[in-house]
Amino acid sequence: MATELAPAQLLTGGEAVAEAMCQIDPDVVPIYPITPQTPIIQGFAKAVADGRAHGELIDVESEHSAMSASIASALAGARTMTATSSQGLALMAEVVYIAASMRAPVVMALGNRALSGPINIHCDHSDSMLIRDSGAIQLFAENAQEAYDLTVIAPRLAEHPDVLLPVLVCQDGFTITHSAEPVTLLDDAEVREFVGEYRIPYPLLDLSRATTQGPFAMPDYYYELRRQQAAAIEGALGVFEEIAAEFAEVTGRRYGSVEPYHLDDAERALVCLGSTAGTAKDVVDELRAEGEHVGLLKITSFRPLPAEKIHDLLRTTDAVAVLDRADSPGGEPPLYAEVAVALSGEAPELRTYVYGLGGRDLHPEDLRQVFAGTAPHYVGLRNDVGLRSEPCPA
Amino acid sequence: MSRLKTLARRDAGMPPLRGGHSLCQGCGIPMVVRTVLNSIETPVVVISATGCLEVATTRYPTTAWNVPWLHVAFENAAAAASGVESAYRALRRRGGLPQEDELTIVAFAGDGGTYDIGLQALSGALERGHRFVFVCYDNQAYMNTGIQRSGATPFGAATTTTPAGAASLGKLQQRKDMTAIAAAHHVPYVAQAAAGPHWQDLSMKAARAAKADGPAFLNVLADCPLGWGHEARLSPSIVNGAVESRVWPLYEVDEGRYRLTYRPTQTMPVADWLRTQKRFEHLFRPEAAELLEEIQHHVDKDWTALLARCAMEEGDAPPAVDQGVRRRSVNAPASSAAPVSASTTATSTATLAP
Amino acid sequence: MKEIRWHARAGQGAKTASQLLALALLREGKSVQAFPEYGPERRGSPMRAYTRYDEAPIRRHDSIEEPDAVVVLESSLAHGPDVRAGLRPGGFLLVSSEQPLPGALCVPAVRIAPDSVNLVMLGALAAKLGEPQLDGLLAAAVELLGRKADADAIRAALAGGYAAVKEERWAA
Amino acid sequence: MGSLTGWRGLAPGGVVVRDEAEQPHTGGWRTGLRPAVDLELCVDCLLCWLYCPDSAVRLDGTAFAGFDLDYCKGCELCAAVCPTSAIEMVPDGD
Repeated sequence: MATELAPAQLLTGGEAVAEAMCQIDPDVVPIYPITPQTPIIQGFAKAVADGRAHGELIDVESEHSAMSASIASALAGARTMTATSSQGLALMAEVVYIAASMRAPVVMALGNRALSGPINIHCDHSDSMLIRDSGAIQLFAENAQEAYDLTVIAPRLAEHPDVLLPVLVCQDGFTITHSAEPVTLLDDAEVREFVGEYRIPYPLLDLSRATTQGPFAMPDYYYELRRQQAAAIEGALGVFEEIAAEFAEVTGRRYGSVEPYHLDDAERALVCLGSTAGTAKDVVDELRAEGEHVGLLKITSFRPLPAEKIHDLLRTTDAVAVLDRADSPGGEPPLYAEVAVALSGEAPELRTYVYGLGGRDLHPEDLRQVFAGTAPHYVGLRNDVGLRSEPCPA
Repeated sequence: MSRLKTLARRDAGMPPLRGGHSLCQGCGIPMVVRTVLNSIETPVVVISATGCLEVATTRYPTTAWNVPWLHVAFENAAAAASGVESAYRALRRRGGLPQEDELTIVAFAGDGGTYDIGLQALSGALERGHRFVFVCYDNQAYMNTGIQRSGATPFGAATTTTPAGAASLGKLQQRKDMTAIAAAHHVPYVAQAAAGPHWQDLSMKAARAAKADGPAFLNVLADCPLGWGHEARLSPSIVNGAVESRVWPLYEVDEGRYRLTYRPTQTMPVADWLRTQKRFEHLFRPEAAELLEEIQHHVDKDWTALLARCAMEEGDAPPAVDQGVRRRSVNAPASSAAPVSASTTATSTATLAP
Repeated sequence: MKEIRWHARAGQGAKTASQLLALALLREGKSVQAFPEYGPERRGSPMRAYTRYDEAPIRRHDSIEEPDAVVVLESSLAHGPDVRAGLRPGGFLLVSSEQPLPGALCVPAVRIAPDSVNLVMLGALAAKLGEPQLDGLLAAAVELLGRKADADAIRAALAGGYAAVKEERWAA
Repeated sequence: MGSLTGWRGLAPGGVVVRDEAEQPHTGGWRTGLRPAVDLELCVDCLLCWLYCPDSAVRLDGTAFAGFDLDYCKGCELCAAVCPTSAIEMVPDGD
């Protein structure tokens, strides 16, 4: 039932997500400004001001309150969305954990940005990694189109009765949020139909069945409640694939928890998240034209992580290079650590690279070096000679 | 007593907060919670900040709440209330509510969750104008974690983080005037009330708060026998002592207009109130004599300032309590000194401990 | 793939010009990207914006280091070394200037439309690149700016810049 | 911990449905004394009901109807506030 595709519009990732929010028309949107997410909430606020969106926009006084109000609103029985970046996510981290534990299906746009300090407004994924273990779902978009599409998919995933978890749609700050690209939009009616009505099992505002939500759990039940929450996000992988398949029927655009690119016969493969995947696809094409058997595994669903798929898609390669846009000082970079576990006992040689912290650019030439095995661990860092333990020269 | 019968009727065998919780024997909080909630005519939805009330009433998988109840965290009760209120308005507008009833959203937080860690979220919610009632049960310290000093702890009080010792006389800073801070948000209704014998005053204020067309804030003194250091059965008289000594004046700020709602008939020296609680016992050492004077001085100064805000002179009686429609007129004519008959009755039963 | 770098002061409309170019090219069936460079700078500070376009879908998301063309919306910015940095061999530098500058094509944009220098330079760039068509540029500008600006003024600025290059009326 | 529910049997998010939740008895907190009432003296003022922290004063409409000893923790507040001294604390078990 694929519909005729509308002509693409020129939109930034932020504008595209604001448009998706406007089309979803959530009931409540608590917002707090932070660069580079701000165009999203501004775009949505404009839609409310123009009468295109009809929800309650709450200009709260902090990100902590944005997520707190979101949790309360979502559990009260209203579809709720919000957005943040970087320090905003850090400030709300406490309540992101609570959102997941209370099974509040809040959808949040995240414009990925480096964490302070020093303060920086540009992209890396350290904000996402900070809440890695919160139990919230995190989907990474490669470009503005994906940011839009994943935002339309997100409410269905968040509100699925087997999931009931917050979903973050992550897009690289500035690189996607502020970059204008062709984006094909759905009709408002198509989006409304796709997302459907908001339903949760225990709306707080249901007076006929009084509930206590957010209780105090002692050791006799805390563990069980945490396990139950973990099971929900584990099951979300399959639910995401189902909803994405339905989305593909409507739009012709296919999504999965991962996107393999020329992996079938790949001897060497890259693994990465977000906009870097686009640059990497160009490099894979160039190297393939030169006769090299290289490929890419783009992770769309970082949480839940499709470890089995990662294993199955990469185990026949000879070497896997994992690109982390975040560091774990004193430990292994997060994506690398997880891919390494997924491939443990398998043949591929694993390499870890950190890149792009605080918006440092990553060029195709850097990726060629990564494929060639000549790149330093800290890609793009000045004066680094490639040894991880090498101190950064003054 | 008709008001109490009204509350009992509203309770109708289904108290908003039922037994089976694990609050301390003689805890002052449940009375505040039930009196406030029973004074509200509509169904209520309750939000709690982390604190004694929250941990002791909702041990999973039990609950002591007969009404819908939500807890998210410590510092965000007002933000969570904002979310519930916004959801309620959005759903009501588009006909998405499970039922038609008018609701009142009530948030409860202790003084930590109000004066300190919860202040930012509270200030934001008050400024945004959400229609909800925020009730601070102010027991003047972090009781849930073991009686630590808060911004509400009064000058001179010993807590576990401001203990009295050879080199210390307890907390040596004045408490915040949280009621005034709330009033500075120019919200429709702000009031200071107390548990205990002045329950009728509290009930009247809760009813008014629920009817306010916007945010309402109630700062309710609720004793903590453990934290204040007195026998539980003496709670009514000790809370009453705070009112009678003018340490905790009862007043409201209705649409910006200050009004004293109870005026002590005789001035009780603050020292007589302090003496009733272990947390102040070190103030009766000889070396603390000056501190006692200072405390009395502060109470007198604050009382005079409050009277000025209420545009009253020392010796004036407070205007009569209006139980119905919200008053907008200037001071009503002076009537009897004790405006609330039930509270007089109750007071007589609860004599002050020696 | 063609890559354009725009230099201006924040507030002069370089971001808008970069997006208008992209939109007009998108309407001609190209794949496009337009993005500004962000920092803590505020109105008046030098800034850069970029446009990238290609026949094939653009997937890369790195910055533009070796542009095919550089457009400078204010002559005072044209002297810095960063303006020519990375300019590809065979590329060109287009500057809004009333005076000729060595190695640059100087368009007297202020004289053509003092309030719409960005549009004059956009028209000039399109003429020099040979794409997009002036009509497409006009349509894009009216679509994006229609509510904020008068269509005739938009047309005059774009067409003025376009004609200046076509007719080689450089600053002298 | 045999009587406790396993994780698959719990409502999502730890929601507790009032009508399905147990209400633990707290009568065991009493340490020897319980309230007793002399109904001859009781004037149904309801102050004991008002003050009771454990909602352990039962009402029949708006009349006093006894103590719920399953929940009474023996704090003595009811006896302290009773204006007619109708309530006194007596040894538990009597």
